[in-house]
Amino acid sequence: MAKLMDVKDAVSLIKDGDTVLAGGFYGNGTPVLIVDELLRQGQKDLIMINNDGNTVEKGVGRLIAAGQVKKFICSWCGRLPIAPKLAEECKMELELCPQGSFAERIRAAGYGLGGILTPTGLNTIVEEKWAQRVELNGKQWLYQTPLKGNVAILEADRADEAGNLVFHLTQRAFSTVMAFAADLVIVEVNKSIESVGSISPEEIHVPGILVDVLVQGGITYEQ
Amino acid sequence: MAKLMDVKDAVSLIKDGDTVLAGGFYGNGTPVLIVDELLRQGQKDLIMINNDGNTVEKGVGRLIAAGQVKKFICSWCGRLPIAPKLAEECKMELELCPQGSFAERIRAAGYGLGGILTPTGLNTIVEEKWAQRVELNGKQWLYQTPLKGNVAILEADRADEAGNLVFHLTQRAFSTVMAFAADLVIVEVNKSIESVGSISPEEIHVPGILVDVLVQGGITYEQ
Amino acid sequence: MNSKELIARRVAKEFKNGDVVNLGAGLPGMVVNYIPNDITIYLHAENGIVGFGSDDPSLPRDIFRTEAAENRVSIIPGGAIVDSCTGFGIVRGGHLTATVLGTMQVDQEGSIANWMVPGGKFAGMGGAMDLVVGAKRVIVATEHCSKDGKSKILKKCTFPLTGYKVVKTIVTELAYIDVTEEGLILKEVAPGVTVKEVIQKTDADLIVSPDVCEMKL
Amino acid sequence: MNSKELIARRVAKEFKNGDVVNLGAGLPGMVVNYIPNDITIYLHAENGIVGFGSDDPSLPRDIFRTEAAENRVSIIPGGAIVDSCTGFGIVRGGHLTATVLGTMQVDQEGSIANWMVPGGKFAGMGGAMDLVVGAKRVIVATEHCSKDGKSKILKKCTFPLTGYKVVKTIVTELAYIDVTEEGLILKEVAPGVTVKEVIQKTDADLIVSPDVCEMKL
Repeated sequence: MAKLMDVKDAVSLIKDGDTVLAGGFYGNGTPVLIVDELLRQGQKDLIMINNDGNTVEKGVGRLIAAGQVKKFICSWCGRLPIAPKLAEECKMELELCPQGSFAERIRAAGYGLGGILTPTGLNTIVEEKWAQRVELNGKQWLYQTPLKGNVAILEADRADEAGNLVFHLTQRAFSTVMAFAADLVIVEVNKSIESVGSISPEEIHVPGILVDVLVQGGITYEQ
Repeated sequence: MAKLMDVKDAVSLIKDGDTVLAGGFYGNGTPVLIVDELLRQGQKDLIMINNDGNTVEKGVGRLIAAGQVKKFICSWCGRLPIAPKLAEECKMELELCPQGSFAERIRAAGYGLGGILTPTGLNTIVEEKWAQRVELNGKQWLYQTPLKGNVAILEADRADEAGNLVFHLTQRAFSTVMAFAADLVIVEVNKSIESVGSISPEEIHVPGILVDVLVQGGITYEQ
Repeated sequence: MNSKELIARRVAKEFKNGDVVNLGAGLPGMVVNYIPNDITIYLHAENGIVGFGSDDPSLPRDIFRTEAAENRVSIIPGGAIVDSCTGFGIVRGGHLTATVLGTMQVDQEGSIANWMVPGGKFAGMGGAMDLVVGAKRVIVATEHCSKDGKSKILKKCTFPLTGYKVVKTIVTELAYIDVTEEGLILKEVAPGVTVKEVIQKTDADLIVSPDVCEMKL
Repeated sequence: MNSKELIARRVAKEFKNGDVVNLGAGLPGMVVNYIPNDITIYLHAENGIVGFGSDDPSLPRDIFRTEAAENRVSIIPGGAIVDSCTGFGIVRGGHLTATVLGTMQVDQEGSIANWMVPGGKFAGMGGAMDLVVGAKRVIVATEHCSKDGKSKILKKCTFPLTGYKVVKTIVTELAYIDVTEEGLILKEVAPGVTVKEVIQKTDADLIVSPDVCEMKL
């Protein structure tokens, strides 16, 4: 059951050193008010798990630029040259994961599975640095561990007071599985939060039982 | 892209010895006209993969009672005493799989993963008979192989001519992942099949690119 | 109050508002009748409903609005529909507050055997093996002894296991017992039942809690 | 016709109605411009659209209706939205007819290196490694040589791999080449290009098909 909170109080639940799953593809779907507030409160040594970080101006890249991130796990950071630069200077650890494996590893954490077995990344740097080759069922696979967070910060289009979430188009992306994979799930909701029961059970993308905190957001997607 | 076919022609694509993923929980969601036609055409030596088979009067149990099934993979068959009986008499092979693992194994096949790693079934008959214990990431898991079909037979509530599917309430169950896990996906659609584009892209449970054949059904759920 | 009602009443007291619970068929299913009205628990059904309630006869009959024993139900406000992968992701992922199961045997290590008698019918485990490894808390709700009077609470299960070292609590018409690393702790006895009687009727070793008290119902 | 247009036109001829295709950024993305109007292909975007088309300026701008390079697009009739797990399930599960990728290097074993230069920027593989192992067919669409005139088609890739033995077809402004167990088969040469010229400009060993012909565009 979700609790409706002020963004300040919600973000104060995030602590230095936390592992944070952040929704969003190119920063679209990364909760704006929550990231604003993280910058303001200045939590340090975060491990950020986000697909791409986007740029230093939008998305998780803002937190990286502000020096709040100890380690960044992503599939790509081509718009965020500061990330490889910080990694080279040993000021931040940078771990790369193929995008499909990235999504599945988060799901594995949230769905109580022991990790993933994938053909992706065999004979590449992924095998050398971040995965283990195993032979099962007569074939070679890369085993990768689950990616779990203490906290997930997500953005949704609609929510009801029970925490049920509906995303808008590609806002879904990684957020459906991230909601399962963190102990504390904080969601910024852009439309006005609705009363319990106002969302049809069939429309719901993430059941409310997975959501801990709702924050009323209000950004518009027409940009 | 889906092809609209007569049930007779659709079912004639299923051959003796095929491995068939059949949707449905207690036979609800198992396509009625397709099973009728399988009984009529009499395909033999099928390997049926279905959660429970339901009874000899409804669901996959009908095909088992008719002797058309060589092997039955399910999580439970408490309503179908003929299944363990045939297994005892060595007239049919019966393989059991915990229900959550059953769903994930089908998904693994459809999503191109090497199988599943789960805590479910450790130290039980599942480990003894149908799975392999592995140690990864410092923990013990059961490894189970993907469950793939030649054919999937599913029931949907709505579909458009591009094959996009929408299920009604618990009709979803295993069908969302079964649509990914077979070479040939045949779907019986209960409401009138709609023109392409009439279903909102956000409502779709299974993208049409996964569906091969649509059959116009018409059973009612109010039973 | 008969044995089953007593057990169901006692188990119902374990839940608080917002809990997500899977109730097995039979006795465990009776628990829902004793949840106070001011508490909402989300009942989880293996076929994909998260948050079901009692049947609403004013709704049209619908074969897809049934729970995992195919009883017709309603979906409560705030309830959701998921597919089987996600339904069991909720279970294994630790998002289920508790599962309540009946059993044939349970032992002092917390192992449970509730799906198959050796040489008996071979009907499958359904979702039980996922539930017992996945739920945050596994509560066994069972009559203390089988119909032939033998203790269901054993030193070691003899039937094929559903899960190994998974049970946290055992509630019977005689006792409330916690499963711990040290063994079984007898915490409560039912009204009119003595500690001695529980010990006599239990095959497993019991550690009597210094705070043992009468079960409140 | 410039080189890129020629390559895009030739690749476009590989597709038929109903195909599901992921086009990489840059040159591969140009392929869509040459798909005949009577054919519908479902373009797959890593951020979760299955079936996108060109931007429809009459629709409101929407940051969530963009493809994987953040260009605004439309969703075609019959298109669907999926989450990232399912989007890549489509890829790895063999449901993608083809992926078309540019590259820095490709070799005669079919290995491809298109994400990182040793010592260069370390920006990540994004979805490329999933695409090359998952798509039924990996088509490399690239200019034959790099800007400094060196063959991109090598005996063995020297840059970090994106995928090992995954490429099926290579299309350049000079040639159409199939990757087989036996090696690279030169099947077509571009108009005005000779087989000899292709061989000269290619570091890898080429087997000239007995049926080698001029590329039709």
